[in-house]
Amino acid sequence: MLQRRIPLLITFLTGVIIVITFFIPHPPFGKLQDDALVWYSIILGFSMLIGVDSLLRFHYRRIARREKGFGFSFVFYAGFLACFITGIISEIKFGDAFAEGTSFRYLYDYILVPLQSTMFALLAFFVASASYRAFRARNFIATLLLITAVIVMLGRIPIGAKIPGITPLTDWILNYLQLGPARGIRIGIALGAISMSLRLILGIERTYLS
Amino acid sequence: MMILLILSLSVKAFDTPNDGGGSITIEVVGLNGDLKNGYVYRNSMEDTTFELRGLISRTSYKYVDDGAENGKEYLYKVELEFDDTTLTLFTGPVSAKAQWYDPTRTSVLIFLIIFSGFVLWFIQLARKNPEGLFIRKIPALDAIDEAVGRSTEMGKPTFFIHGLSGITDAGTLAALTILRRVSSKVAEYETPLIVTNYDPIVMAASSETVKQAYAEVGKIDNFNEKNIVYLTYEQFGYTAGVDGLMIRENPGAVFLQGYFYAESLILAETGHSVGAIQIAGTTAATQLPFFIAACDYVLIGEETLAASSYIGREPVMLGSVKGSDYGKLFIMIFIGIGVIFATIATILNIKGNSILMNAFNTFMGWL
Amino acid sequence: MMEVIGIWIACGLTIAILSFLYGDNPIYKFAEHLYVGYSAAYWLIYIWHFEIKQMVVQPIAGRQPGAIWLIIPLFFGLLMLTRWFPRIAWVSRWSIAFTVGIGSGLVLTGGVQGFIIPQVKATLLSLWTGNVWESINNFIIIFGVLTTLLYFFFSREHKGILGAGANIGIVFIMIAMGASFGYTVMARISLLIGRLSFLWDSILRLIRFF
Amino acid sequence: MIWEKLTKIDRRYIFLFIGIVVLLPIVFNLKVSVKISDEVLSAYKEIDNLPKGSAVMISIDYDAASMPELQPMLKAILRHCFKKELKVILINFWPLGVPIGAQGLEEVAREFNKTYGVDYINLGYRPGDVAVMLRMGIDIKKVFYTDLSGRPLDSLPIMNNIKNYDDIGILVGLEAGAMGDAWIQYVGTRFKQKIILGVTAVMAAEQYPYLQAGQIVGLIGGLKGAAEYETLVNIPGTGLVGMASQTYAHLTIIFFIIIGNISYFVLRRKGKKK
Repeated sequence: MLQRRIPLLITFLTGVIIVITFFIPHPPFGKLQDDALVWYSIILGFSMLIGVDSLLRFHYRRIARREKGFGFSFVFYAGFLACFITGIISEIKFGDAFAEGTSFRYLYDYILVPLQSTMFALLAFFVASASYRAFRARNFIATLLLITAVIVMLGRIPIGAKIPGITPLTDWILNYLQLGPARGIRIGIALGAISMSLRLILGIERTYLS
Repeated sequence: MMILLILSLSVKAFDTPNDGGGSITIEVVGLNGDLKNGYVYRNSMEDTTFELRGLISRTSYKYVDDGAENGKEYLYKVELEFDDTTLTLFTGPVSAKAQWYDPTRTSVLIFLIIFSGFVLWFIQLARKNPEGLFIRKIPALDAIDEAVGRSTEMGKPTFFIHGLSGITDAGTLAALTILRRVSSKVAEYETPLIVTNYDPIVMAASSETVKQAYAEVGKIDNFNEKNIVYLTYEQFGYTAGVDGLMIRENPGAVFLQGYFYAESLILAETGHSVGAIQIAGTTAATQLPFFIAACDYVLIGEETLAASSYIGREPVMLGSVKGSDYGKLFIMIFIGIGVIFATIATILNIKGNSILMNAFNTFMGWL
Repeated sequence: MMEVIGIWIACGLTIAILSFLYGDNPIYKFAEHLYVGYSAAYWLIYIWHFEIKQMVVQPIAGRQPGAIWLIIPLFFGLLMLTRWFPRIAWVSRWSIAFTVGIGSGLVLTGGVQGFIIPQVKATLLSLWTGNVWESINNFIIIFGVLTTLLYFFFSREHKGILGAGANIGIVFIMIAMGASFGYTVMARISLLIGRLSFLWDSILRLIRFF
Repeated sequence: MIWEKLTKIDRRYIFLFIGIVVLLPIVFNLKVSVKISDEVLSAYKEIDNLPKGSAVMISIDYDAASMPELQPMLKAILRHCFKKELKVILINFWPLGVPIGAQGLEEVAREFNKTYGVDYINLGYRPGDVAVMLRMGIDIKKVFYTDLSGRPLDSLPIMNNIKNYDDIGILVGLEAGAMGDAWIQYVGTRFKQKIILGVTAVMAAEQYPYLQAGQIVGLIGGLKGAAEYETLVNIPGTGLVGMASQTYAHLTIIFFIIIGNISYFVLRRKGKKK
C-alpha cells in the first residue's frame, strides 16, 4: 500500500494538477508550472547529496581495500576537496563563489574549462573514426546515409562551393529534404512522450515501482 | 498632415487578457512611428492626482501596467510627445481581473482531449478484449537478450549507461523500462551489471528498478547497490568517468539509453573500441546519426518510448500504443485535410478569390 | 604569475585528456579522476548557490509571499534522504513519484503547445503556390513528414501500403541522419580548432614569458 | 593485401591525420573565403533593418565548451550592432557562460568606444530558466533588479525605454543546448518575439523546421555561420581562420571514407571470386 499505491497516487495527482493549471491563468494556478520546475530542482539538490555520498564511499572503499589503481582515488579526493573547500571559502568570503576573482573561479578557469573543452574536442577524432568505419556502401540505405553525409560535409566548406551544384544541393537537402523526416521524428517523439506520460499518470507504466 | 494623424489617434485601456490578473494594458491606436515619448499616468479614483506609471513602447505602442489591484477601478492619462506637439488623452475607468480560462490554449486542450481519448479508449478495449493486439518488430529490443547472453559467455560485465536527462524526461523513463529487462536477464545469467548515472534521482530510480528485477527472479542476494554508480552532474566529467570505467571493466554489452548530447559519440566509440555489442536508444534526434554510425542496434526516437509495451506485452500497454497510433493517424489526416484546404485556398487566391485564404489564415492564427 | 601557473595546468590537462586517443594510460587516469572529483564538488556548490540558497533560503529568510509552498519540495527532498537507511529506502519512491508527476504533466502540455501544434501548423503547406519548384519542395516536406510518421506505426505489421510508406519513411530518415551527421562534423572539428588554438597560443605565451 | 590492412587500420592513424591537418592552418595562420547562405543573410538583414537605437537582446546560452563556435558569432553580431548604433542587452541562461559573454561584450565595446549603461548593458544571470524568460515578458526590471555588477537598472539610461519583450527589436539566442527551444516555445510563441538563433553546428540541422515555420527569422550555424557573418559585417575574425582547418579536416575525412569504400569493394569482389 505505502510502497506502491501512494506513489501511484502522488504521480496521478501531481500530473493532473500540472496539466489542469496550464489552462488556468488565475492565481495561484497560473504560475504553478513555473513553480513546479523550481520544486524539481530543489528535490534534485537533496538527491545530489545521496549521489555524491555514494561516489565518495566508492573511492574510500577502493583506498581502504587497496584495490587496483587505488592511488587514483587520492587524485579523486584531491580534486573533490580542492573544489569543495575553495567553493565554501569563496561563498563565505564573497557571498558568491561564482564571482570573478575568487579562488573557486580560478580553479574553474584553469581546471574545469580545459578538461571540459578537451573532452568535447575528442569528438573531432571520433567523428573521423566513426565515419571511416560506418560509411560503407553495404546496401541501399547505408549508401544513402553515406552519400548525403559526404555531400553535406563538402557543402559546409568553402571548397565545396567551387564544385558546381554542391552548395545548392546541400542547401536543398538541409532546407527541404531532411526537414520532413526531422519533423516527423520529432512529432513521433512528442507523441510517444505524451502517450508515455498518460500511462505514467494513469499508473499503467510503473517500472521503478513494481 | 499632423492634424489628420492626431484626429485618428485614440487610446484604449483594457484588462490584460488571458493572465493571472493584476495587469491592465494601455494601447495607443492609430500611431505609425512618429512618437518621441509616450507617458502613461494612472489615477486610482480616490483623489485627483495622476501618478506616472511608465512609457508607451515605441514598437508595440502598448504599455502593460502590472501594478494594478484586481477589481479596483483606474483612470489613465496618456501624454504623447511628437516632434512638434504634445497630445493628452484620457481613458477609463478600467479594472484588472484574473481569468479562469486561457482561450489561446484551446487548441492544446482539444488536441489533448482527442489524443488522450484514443489512448484511454484503446486501453479500455484492451482490458475487455486482450487478444489480438499486435506490435511490430523492433530488432534492437529483440537483441537485448542476445547481447546479455553473449556478454555472459565471454565472462564480461554488462554496462547500462544512462543519458543526461532527469526523471522528468520521458526518454529516461523509457530507459528505466529497458534497464528492467536488462537487469532481469543479467540476474538470470548471474553476470555483473554496472549502471552509470548522471542524475541522482535517476540513480535512485535505477536502484529500485534493478532491485525489483533481481527480486523477481529470486536472486535478490546477488543485487549489489554498489554497482549502481553515480559519477557527476557534469556532462563531460560523466563522459570521462564512464569512458574510464568502460576501458577498465571491459564490458561485453553496452546499453546507451536516455537523452544524450554531444557525448553520445565519445561513449559509443569507446564502447566499440573495447569490442562490446552496443544497443543504443535515444529521444535526442540530434544524436541519432552518431548512434546509427557507431552502435550495433539503435532504437530510433519513438521506438524507445514504445519499448515498455514491446517488452512487457501487457494488453493495456499495447492498447495505449494502439491508441497513440490512432492519435498519429489523426495528425496525419489533419495534415492531409489542412494541405488540401491550403492548396485550394491558394489556387483560388491566385485567381483573385481570397475568402478561403482568409478563413485558412484565421484558422492558422487560432491554432 | 598565477595566470602563468594556470595556463601551465590547463595545457597539462588538455594534453592529458588528448592522450586518451592513444589508449588508457596513467596520465589520462589522473585527469579523469581529478575531473570526476572536481566536477562532483562543483555541482554541490552550484546547487547550493543557485538553487538552495537562492530559491529556498533567501525566500524563507526574506519571508517572501508564497514561500510557504516551498514546504512541498522540502518535504519530498527530505524523503529522498531515506535512501541512506536501507530499511526505509522505499519511502524515497514517493519523491521519485512526485518528480515523475511533475515531468508527465509538463510533457503533456508542453509537448502539444511547444512542439506538435507549431510543427503540424508549419506542415500545412499548399501543394500549388504558383511556383513549380516551391510547390515541389512543399510536397517533399509534407511527404517526408507523413512517411516518417508511418514508420513509427507500431500496432500494425508493416505490410501493404503501410509497409511501402514506412519503407519510404526509413529512406527519408536515413537521408536526414546523413545530413545531420555531415553537418555536425563541422562543429566537432571547430571544437578541436578551439583546443589546438589554445595550446598553440599558450605555447607562444609561455615562450615569451621565459 | 594492402586493402585488408586498410579496413583494419588502427584508428590512431586517423586520429593523427586529423590532428595534423587541423593544427597546420592555426600555426601558419591560413585563411579561406566563404559564401553566404540564405539563413545567415536573413539574420543579418533582420538586424540591419532595425531602426537606429532599437534594442537587441543577446542571450548567452553556452559555456566554455562551445566557445570556439559561438564566441566568434557573438563578436560578429556585436560588431554589427555597434556599427548600426543599436543598443545591446546581454543576458545569460548558463551561469558558466557569464564571464565568457562579458569578455566578448567588453572587448567589442572597446573597439567601438561604446559607453556602458548607455549603448550596452550586461544583465548577468538569474536562476530559474523558463520562469525567468516568462517573467521578463512582463517586466525585465522585476527579474533583473540590477545589472551584472550590481547597479540598479533604473540608474542606467539604456533601460529607460525598455520594459519587456515589446521593446526588444530582436532577440538573439546563442545556443549550445536546449535553451533555444525554450526561447521559441515560451517567448516566441507567447510574446510574439522575433528570434534569431546562433547555434553550434550540430544543432543547426534541427533548427530548420523552426526557420521554415517562421518561429525564428534567421539562423547562424556553427563556425561557418560565424565566418559568413564576419564576412557580411566585413570585419574578419577567428571564424574565418578556423574555416581553413575545417576545410582540410573535412577533406581528410572524405578521403578516409573513400579509401574505406574502395577497400570494402575490392575485398568483396575477392570474397565473391573465392
